[in-house]
Amino acid sequence: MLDTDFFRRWMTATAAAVDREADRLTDLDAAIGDADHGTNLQRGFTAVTAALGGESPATPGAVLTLAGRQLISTVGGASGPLYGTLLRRTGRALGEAPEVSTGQLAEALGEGVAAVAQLGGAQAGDKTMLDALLPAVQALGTSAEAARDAALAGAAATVPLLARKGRASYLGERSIGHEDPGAASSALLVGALVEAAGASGGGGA
Amino acid sequence: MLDTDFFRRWMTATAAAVDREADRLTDLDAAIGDADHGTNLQRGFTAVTAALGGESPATPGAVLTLAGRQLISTVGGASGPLYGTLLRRTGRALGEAPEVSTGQLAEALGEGVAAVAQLGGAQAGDKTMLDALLPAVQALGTSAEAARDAALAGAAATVPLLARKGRASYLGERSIGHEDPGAASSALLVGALVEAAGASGGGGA
Amino acid sequence: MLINVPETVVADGLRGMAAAHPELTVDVENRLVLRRDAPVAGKVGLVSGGGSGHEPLHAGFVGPGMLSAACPGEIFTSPVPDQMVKAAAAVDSGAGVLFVVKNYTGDVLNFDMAAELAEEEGVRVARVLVDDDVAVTDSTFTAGRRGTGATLFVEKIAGALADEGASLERVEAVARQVNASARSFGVALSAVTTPAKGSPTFDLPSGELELGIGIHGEPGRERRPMMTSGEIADFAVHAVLEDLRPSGPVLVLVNGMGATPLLELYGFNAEVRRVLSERGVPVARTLVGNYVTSLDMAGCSVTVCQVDEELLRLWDAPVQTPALRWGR
Amino acid sequence: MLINVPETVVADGLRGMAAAHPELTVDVENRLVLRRDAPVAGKVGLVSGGGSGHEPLHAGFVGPGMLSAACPGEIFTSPVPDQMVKAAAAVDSGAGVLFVVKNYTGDVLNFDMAAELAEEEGVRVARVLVDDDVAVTDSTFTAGRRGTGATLFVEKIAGALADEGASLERVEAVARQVNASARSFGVALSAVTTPAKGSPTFDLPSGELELGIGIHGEPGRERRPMMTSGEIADFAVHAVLEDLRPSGPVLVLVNGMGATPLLELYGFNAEVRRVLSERGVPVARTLVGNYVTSLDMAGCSVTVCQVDEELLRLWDAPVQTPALRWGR
Ligand SMILES: Nc1ncnc2c1ncn2[C@@H]1O[C@H](COP(=O)(O)OP(=O)(O)O)[C@@H](O)[C@H]1O
Ligand SMILES: Nc1ncnc2c1ncn2[C@@H]1O[C@H](COP(=O)(O)OP(=O)(O)O)[C@@H](O)[C@H]1O
Ligand SMILES: [Mg+2]
Ligand SMILES: [Mg+2]
Ligand SMILES: [Mg+2]
Ligand SMILES: [Mg+2]
Repeated sequence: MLDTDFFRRWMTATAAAVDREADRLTDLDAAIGDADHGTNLQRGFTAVTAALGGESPATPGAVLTLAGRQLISTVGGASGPLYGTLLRRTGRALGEAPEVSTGQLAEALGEGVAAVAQLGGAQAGDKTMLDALLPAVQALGTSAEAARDAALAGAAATVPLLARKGRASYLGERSIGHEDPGAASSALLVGALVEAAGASGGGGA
Repeated sequence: MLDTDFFRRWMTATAAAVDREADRLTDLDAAIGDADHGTNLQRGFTAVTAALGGESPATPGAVLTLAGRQLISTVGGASGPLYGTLLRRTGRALGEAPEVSTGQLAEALGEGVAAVAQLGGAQAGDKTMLDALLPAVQALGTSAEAARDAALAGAAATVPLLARKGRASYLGERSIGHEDPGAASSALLVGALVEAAGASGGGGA
Repeated sequence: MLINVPETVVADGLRGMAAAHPELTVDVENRLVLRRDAPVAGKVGLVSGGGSGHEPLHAGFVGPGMLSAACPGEIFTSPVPDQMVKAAAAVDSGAGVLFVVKNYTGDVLNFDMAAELAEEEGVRVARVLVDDDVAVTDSTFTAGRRGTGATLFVEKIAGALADEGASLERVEAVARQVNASARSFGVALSAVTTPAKGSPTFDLPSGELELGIGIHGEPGRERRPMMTSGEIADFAVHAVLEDLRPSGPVLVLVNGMGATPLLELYGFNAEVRRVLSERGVPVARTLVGNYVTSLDMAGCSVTVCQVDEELLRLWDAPVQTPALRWGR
Repeated sequence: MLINVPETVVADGLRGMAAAHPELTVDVENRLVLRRDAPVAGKVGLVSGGGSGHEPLHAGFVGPGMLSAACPGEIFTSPVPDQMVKAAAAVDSGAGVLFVVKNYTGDVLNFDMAAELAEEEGVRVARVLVDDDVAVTDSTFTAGRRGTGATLFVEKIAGALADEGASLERVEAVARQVNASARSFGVALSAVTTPAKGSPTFDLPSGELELGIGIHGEPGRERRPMMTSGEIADFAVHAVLEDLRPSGPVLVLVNGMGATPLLELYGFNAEVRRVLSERGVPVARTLVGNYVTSLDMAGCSVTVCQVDEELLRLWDAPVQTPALRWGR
């Protein structure tokens, strides 16, 4: 079972991964967007880490809704509301339970991802974060590792796509040949699940 | 003796030399000024050539005063009034004579150069056009070739000088190590005397 | 770059605005720029905002006759809902608030969230989307046309109507009308360097240009060898007129992207005017300058807005902001 | 560059000004920009001019409350006497004309020739030299200090007094007072590319800056590794205050050289204000923007001008020009 501390670790590991990869995310965004995705998420997850340090949310759900609120209040851009909604909706779906199973997380994350799809109006194949998140949710039924690999594969698979949502869509054909920055950061978020599980010494989420 | 046509050829040869060397003059001005000396003189001598084509000044003096007026009306910058004054004063000093001797030209040019010194307040060694013009006037007593060589030597000798007049003076020590663009263009003007003499088939001015 | 560190660029800019403009209320902490006299009794509040780096848009358009408040985000990043909610609360006199939103996914999502929250707090909110950039195909397969130069026309004209005491519905309607009557096209002669990235967002050799750029340093639709000012005017105005066929007089904005000399913009305006008159479009008013910028990008955009008598009257109405000022 | 060919840049710009500003008389052939209502009966005429490439200076400052006429030269090249003589004749109502001349050899020589010619034609001409740039040592061994940002203060304040109907002597005196009370210092973060040359006038690697530059693309006195906005403000304001020790309130111009984003200029203004307040200098008014530019140069300058009540009143007086507009 995944306890509150696991979810804190998930967020901290995501923040660390975003810090590490911020320049790469920004460079990806420079190619088909506006060169701010890395700094956007860095600002957001720094705020998440600070909030988790200051407040002590008591449940997995509370950790994620707090994190989601922080992202909405500090990121801005397209990714702020989208990632904020992802975490808030996932957190809300987890309810008040003090511990949740991997299956419950997979289901809740599915609701979160559906909310992202609804808010942004994007579908699979539109070259957005959904292209990493949707396969990750499917694979999370198996394991965190499988989810991570699915997210990475999904992100890599955005390279040949023509963007239909977000800034990259302005480029038309010129959006082809670049990885979507949001898909790349989603792979970091999902990959952090593995690190969070590893850090507890346990055998995966 | 130098007739009216000689003075027309002098101006045309100067215009051709300025056209040929415009980029070099502008580059010299870029280093210690504002990168316009070549285009300034090109504009001016194009107007001089056009005016000489349109009007038919009857005397050597009239050719130079017409040319000087054109420079004043079309060049602007520091070099417009200075070169304009040089030619107008030289022309005025030549009076109404239909032909003049080399000696008379040397004397008249001396008056023109003195007027430039008075107008601009510069002295020999201040790193201006005077550093080419003053030695040229001296040497013109000997021959046009000697004047050209003196002007070229004078221009080259401005390289190590610290500028005390014009824009280059703003640079202080950083003006050292560059040839003064106005001295370089004065060497072209004086050198054109040799061409004007050569073009008539005669043996020098 | 003339900055301290990338992280404080927006806050530093707001501190500098506060110092220069005592006639405005600048809330550096909450990232708000407000009319000093807000809320004005009975007046609809006009709130806009978006990523920073487009100055004077939007903060430079706050004041009598134009915006009630602006919410600056990080560089090229939509502001967050908290800012807009605070702005709405600060400027609402009870007559309601119009959000002027440039059509970018980020701006739309954040302003929508803010609208929901503000309405929960009892503020009546309407929203107008600005989407004037004809370089983007407006279809369900894109995020839709971008909001660029027309924003200035929308904010000026809706602001004038709001200052006359018109209802939220009427202010919203005129804002929509202006947006529907306006189209833009932009060209870049150089890429943008954002403080955070520190190097150009794309690589544009000096002998080439990008056609159909936005205002966020994104590349355009097409790259071409350098064109003359006249050729660019032909291309841009024709692109605009393909989408907008004005039957009457128009407002023209010849806008610099930030690093193009004003002298060149005026020269470009001469060419824009030539093309418009070749096409038989009469120009009622022209504005030339750097108004909707993209940091240090060299380039320009043209916005054409068809106006009727009422819109022209509202355009001419007095305005007192840092960047646009006339009448009284 | 957004141009047709280098040869027509100035003429194209004037055609574009004519199209955008029907409230001005733009004489493209003679290169003059005039107040439409000139000559104004009983009013002293104010004529300025200089090389182009510094826009909005000077043509953007023509209008009620400021200049009567501007004479634009070629890029970075003083205009010719013919222009100034025509301008003087066009704006003289019999009350005389003041030439506002930036202290550059070319401007001085051409305006002096023009003054002589205009006086021969019966126009009473006075002249004020603007020489505010502290980066240049003012000695008989240089051309003297350059005229830069203070030109805006001189033109605005003398223009306001002229509009009140003051005599040529009084307008000249106030112009001299403003110049004597003002000092500037400028910094370049990039070199200039002129249309004629087509490449940067000097080579400035992106991690370095030039201190003490003028407005004609000439290099400065000193090159240094890049400094922060705060460090530049310290350096520039201290340089200014070394030469000017204001005992009372000052006007501040935080001026962009053309390609520096307005956001960065505002951030720089915050630092300038900090330094001034550390030095105990109270700021009465601040203007931030691209006013005295150098084509596409990135960088900025600071001008500080000490004012008494009368100068402040004249600064605040209404002005209606393309680039400066307030009051009525
Ligand atoms: N409508 C959308 N639905 C889902 N994801 C989207 C949508 N629009 C943009 N995104 C994601 O957001 C990412 C860009 O985020 P970011 O750069 O932070 O915001 P912005 O585009 O506002 O600068 C894109 O790479 C894409 O994955
Ligand atoms: N006071 C002066 N006396 C003599 N020559 C001068 C003086 N000032 C400038 N010059 C000459 O003018 C040249 C510059 O001319 P130009 O570049 O056309 O004008 P500007 O300096 O106005 O751009 C200098 O190289 C110098 O030779
Ligand atoms: Mg982005
Ligand atoms: Mg020069
Ligand atoms: Mg963004
Ligand atoms: Mg010059």
